[in-house]
Amino acid sequence: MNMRKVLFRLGTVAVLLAIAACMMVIGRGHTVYFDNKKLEYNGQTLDTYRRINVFVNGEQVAKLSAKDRGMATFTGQKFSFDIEVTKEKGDEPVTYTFPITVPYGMDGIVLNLPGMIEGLPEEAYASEFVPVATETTPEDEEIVTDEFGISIESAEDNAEPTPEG
Amino acid sequence: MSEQIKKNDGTFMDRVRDMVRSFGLPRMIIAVFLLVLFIAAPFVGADFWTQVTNLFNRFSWNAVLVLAMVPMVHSGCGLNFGLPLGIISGLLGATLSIELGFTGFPSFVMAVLIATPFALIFGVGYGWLLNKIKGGEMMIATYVGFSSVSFMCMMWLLLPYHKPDMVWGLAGKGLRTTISLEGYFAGVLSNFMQIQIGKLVIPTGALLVFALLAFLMWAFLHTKTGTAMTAVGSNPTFARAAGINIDKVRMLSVVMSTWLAAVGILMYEQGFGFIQLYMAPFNMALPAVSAILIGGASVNKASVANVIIGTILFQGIVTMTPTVMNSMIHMDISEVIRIIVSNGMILYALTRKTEATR
Amino acid sequence: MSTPLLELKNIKKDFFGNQVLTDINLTLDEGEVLGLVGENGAGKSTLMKILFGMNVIRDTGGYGGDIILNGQKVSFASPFDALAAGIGMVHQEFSLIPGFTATENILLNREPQKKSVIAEVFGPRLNTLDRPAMREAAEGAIDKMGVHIDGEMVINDMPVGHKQFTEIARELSKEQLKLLILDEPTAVLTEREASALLDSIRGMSERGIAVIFITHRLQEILDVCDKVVVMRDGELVKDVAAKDTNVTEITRWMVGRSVDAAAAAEHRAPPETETVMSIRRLWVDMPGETVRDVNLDVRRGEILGIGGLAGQGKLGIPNGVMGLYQAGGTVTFDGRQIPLNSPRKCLDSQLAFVSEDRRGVGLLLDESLEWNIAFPAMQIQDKFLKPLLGGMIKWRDEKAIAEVTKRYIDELQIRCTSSKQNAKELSGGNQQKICLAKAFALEPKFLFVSEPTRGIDVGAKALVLEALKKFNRESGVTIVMISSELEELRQVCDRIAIVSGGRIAGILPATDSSEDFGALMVSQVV
Amino acid sequence: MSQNKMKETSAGKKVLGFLAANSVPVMFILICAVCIPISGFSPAYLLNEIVTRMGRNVFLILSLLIPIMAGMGLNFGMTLGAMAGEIALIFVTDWQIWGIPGVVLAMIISIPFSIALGLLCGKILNMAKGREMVTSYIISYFINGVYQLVVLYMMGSIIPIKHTTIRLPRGYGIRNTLSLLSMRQSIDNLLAIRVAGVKIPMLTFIIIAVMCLVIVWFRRTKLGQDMRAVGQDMDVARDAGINVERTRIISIVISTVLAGFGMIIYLQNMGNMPTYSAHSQIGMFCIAALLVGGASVDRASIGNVFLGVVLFHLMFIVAPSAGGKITGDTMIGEYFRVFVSYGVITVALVMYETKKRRAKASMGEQLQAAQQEGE
Repeated sequence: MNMRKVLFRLGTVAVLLAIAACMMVIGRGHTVYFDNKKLEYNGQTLDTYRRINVFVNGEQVAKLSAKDRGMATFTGQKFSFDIEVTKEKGDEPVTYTFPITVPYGMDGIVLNLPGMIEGLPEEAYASEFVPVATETTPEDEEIVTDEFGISIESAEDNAEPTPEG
Repeated sequence: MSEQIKKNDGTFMDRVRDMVRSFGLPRMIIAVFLLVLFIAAPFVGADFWTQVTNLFNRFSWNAVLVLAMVPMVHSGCGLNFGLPLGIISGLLGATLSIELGFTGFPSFVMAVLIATPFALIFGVGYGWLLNKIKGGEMMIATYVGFSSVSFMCMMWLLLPYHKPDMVWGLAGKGLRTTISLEGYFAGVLSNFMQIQIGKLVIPTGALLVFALLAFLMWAFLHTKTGTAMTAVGSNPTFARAAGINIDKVRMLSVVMSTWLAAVGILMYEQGFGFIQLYMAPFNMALPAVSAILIGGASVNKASVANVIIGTILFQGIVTMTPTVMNSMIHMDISEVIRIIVSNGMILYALTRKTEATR
Repeated sequence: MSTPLLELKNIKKDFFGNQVLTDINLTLDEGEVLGLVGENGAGKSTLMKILFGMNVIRDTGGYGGDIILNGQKVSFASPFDALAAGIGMVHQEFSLIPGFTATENILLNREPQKKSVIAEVFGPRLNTLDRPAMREAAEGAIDKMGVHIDGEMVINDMPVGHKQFTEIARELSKEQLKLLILDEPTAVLTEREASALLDSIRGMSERGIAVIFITHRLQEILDVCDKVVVMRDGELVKDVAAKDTNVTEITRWMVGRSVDAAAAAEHRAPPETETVMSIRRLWVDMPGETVRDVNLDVRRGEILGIGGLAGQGKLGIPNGVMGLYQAGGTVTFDGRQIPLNSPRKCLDSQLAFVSEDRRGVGLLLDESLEWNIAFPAMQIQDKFLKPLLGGMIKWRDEKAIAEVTKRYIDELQIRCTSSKQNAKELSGGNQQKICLAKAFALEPKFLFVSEPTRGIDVGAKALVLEALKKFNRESGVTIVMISSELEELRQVCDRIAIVSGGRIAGILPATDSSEDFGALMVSQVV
Repeated sequence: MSQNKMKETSAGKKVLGFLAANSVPVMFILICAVCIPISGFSPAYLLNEIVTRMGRNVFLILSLLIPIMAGMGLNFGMTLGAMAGEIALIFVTDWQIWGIPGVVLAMIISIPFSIALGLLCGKILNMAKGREMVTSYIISYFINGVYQLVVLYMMGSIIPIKHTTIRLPRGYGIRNTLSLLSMRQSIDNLLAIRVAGVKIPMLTFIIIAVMCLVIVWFRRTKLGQDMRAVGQDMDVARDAGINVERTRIISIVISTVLAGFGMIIYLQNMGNMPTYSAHSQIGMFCIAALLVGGASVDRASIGNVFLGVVLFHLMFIVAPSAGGKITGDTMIGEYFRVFVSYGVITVALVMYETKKRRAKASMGEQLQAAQQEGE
């Protein structure tokens, strides 16, 4: 009986851990940046395209002119998107579908679309996105509150004020 | 001869052990911690005498607020978490005194005088309530304090104050959150007979006022009524059987506590130099409560000595940790230490079995 | 002959050297109903506590002798062991959850449950209760009892009697129950309920459940029991078949003592003085000691004893007069009426009271002896105070307090390290002496002393009684002494009033025979 | 005729009795009735707000029910659960787990923290029987200090925090506000439906409904029964063989875990987390809401929770605007609602204590009556 109980408990913990692990995989968020930029690879220079429309699940997420960067987010490791490429003005748009896999540890990935369209190897068109130091701080973002915290926090700060110099 | 010394040693050791026991472990730890801070201070570049001056100042601001705990603890009403009620009386006194145009030292005296009737009225109401809910005083006191503070928040806005020094410049009405006391009673006590020896500055006037109040409290506890108050706190049934009107004694203690809180906040403001309104009195009770507990008081026993020791220890930690700890580990964790120490001390007192049975 | 269900052999018990049970032997067969009678303090409760494995017994050093159940020697570590072995007990105080129904109470912590998957993980406490099965089990127990109560009724809404029956049903619902101890179950019942209970006891006996029935209503014992066991002073004095005896005889065994003559020997003639206090139509709401309609006259200079069984209201009288519990009626002292419910007014009229509740009412446990002794006199009569500033301030006069304390410490031989010692560090006897000193320091004209010898050792007892006597004789103070121990009252008092059922059942000179007192004690028991 | 009159008076008495027993909700209905027209908000707006706030707060308030059942009063220590939830959210944010998986993961991570804190709180409360409320109130302050120590000083220095975006510029400690944009309203938006312009977060309501069912079921379990028994009379329960201390601890642990979940649901709705103040007032407001719903210190039902959320938040929404319209200063209304929150808790505590004392004093009247009858 006791053994049974222990087993059941361990089972429950295992199930919870399994769910947690599962969540960690399927919920892992990544940001994909799409670049319509010039790419130099092995001495080869790829030019930008006039317009690239990026679709994820049939929804347009970016409309890129030359030298533009677009962005989409997704969760999980596998990600697939469609692009509609217009080489020059007046050309018929060509559609491609790209499935990509983002490494777990990578938060953001930059994809050079011209490189992808040309079918270059992965290390050529994909690179990790490194946030620049001057990123918007959370303080700048809109803060939604429940008005619950009404000036009471400031009271806490005031509880033991330091003499002003 | 040598035997005699030995004997003395023995009793001395016993006394130390007794002291430790009656002092309680947490208090010892805090005292030792403070001692270490003081010793460490010079090594990390903090000036010893500046530290001591700081401590003196802090002590003179806060000691009366801590003293306000004593009467209610004595009468068995527990720790006065409703201190903000008294503080509000003090704030009313201070603001009204300024509004009426008093300046300098008279403004302090007037503040005390004006605060007194408020403290009496609030104290009577508060005491009446606490007499109706014997046994649940502390929780209700807390919320009486909170309610009164938030009620007064509305009042500070609505009451017809006009003094330009105090109201919002644009609207011309509604008190500011912080009012400078420059020209009013900032430092009127601290600067009185101030002694300066090198870097050490002693706010003699303020200390003397505290000493006077502390003496009066000590004396009160030695009178017939004071004795009755202690007995009510120690065993209310005994006191009732001895013909004491418990409700009356408790009421008196609450009124005393409220008045002392009013005077206490005025002392604090004259040292600090500012009046803080609105939510400021909100958490003023907890530091005072933990200070007296650190000084060796329990939920139903407290003395003037507890007040003095407790205020020194508590304020010592408040002043010393930022300077010393910061230079030592380069982290400003003084605020966190203060929260943990003060609330931990209150928790310790609340969970003590011997003190829980009354 | 088959082995008896229960056999007690040479049961002995002392509380810190105070012998409360000596060599108790008794046997009980299956289905037998045993009536256990005796005065308060005779040792009945202690015996039952031993039998039921209560913690108090083990905490105070265990007991001597053997308990043999079904031919096997047992020793219960806790009441739960006793329950497992088939012994059930219904205590005087209700042990019921007020907001639960009778059914829930009957099956408290033994509820039938339905298995659920979640319970496999988080333990069996997450099984849901099987309400229909609970109802069935409770009804079974109620049927067994033979008295009908509503299983779905909440305890709070029940009349007292039904609460009692709920408790009994709870014991009966335990399958293994072989022996049921009923400690004064009829005390709270109406006459009809009581007779229903007696019927149910007979029913249990027919089912083979043995019953130990403790009561002060002797007729009930004769009605329902197979045998009667009488205890007195921790000894088993009589063990007879119920049919061979009668109420008078039992009463005599209960109170009769061989030392009768010696105790009454040094009595003076009761003083024939005028009435100093007269109590009319007094009621007192003291929990467990309700006073209903008491009329009593106390003569100047006498020592009046008030005796009676526990719970009959003798303690309520002084507590009510002195204003410690809510009371009504009139009390006249020295020709003036004393307002009730105001301790201060009583003390101002120079009445004083030594409470039976030493630790709760009598002492400031956390303060010094000096404070304890001087406090009431200081507060009431402004003694031990120094006027300062022309009487504006009444300063405590530590020197005078220390002096008076020293005097009483010597006079009453109080054992302490110093007069500054805290009251809680003293032994019971010395604490009692402090309480007396406190009252003496008031220099009262009239003194109530309630249970002055409860829980103190023999030496201190004699000293306390002697001190009271001396106080009465030398200062001419009228004393009313309340005690559960009749013999003690007879040693000290001039007259003794017996309280029964919250009323005065009669007042007799202390020299009257024990039997007469005994008869009064049980006359109106509720 | 006279009989008729008697009936009337008894009916009147009943109404009065009902009003007296539910004075707090009635008072709030009156406040709302006065303030709503003055505030000038449209019913659609109010309804929308109420539905949102219900989804946001109900789960948190439900966590208070179990300790009340176990006789431990209002669990001011639910703040501990809130802190556990916040710590879990910090980790999940740092690990970049988004959306519903992030919420679920945060809940799972919060469990061990909640259990540990709940055990601590329960143990301490067992040492302070009879003054549970004030003790749990101080515990919440105490643990708040520990929380600050961990989050402000240890996270990033001892506890690895990878992303600089959530760290303070100095390198350790978490920023004052943590953006939860990646999981903002992820539960609320899934299965959400719109009825007449009011967004109803179905999934949140389903979770709440399941929780209510769990509580109803819990009341019927052995453990629930034991808790009720312990809550009403500890000594009797102990005599019956119930492990009183353990039962009390379990009730606090359950409450803490639920509060952790509740806090996560609350914060995912808000979309950002004030790291050091999100929990500080949450206990007070939840308790106030519960009491407004007609609960008392020793009795609370699921109905009280819902009624309380509706009334309390109605007051909360309309008070600033109504106050502004009356006095010309919106701050008045804001202070007013804070005052009302504290006031309602004070009143509830006072009523509870006086009721406890009144119950003791009825016997004397009976005796007096008996004597008068005899005359």
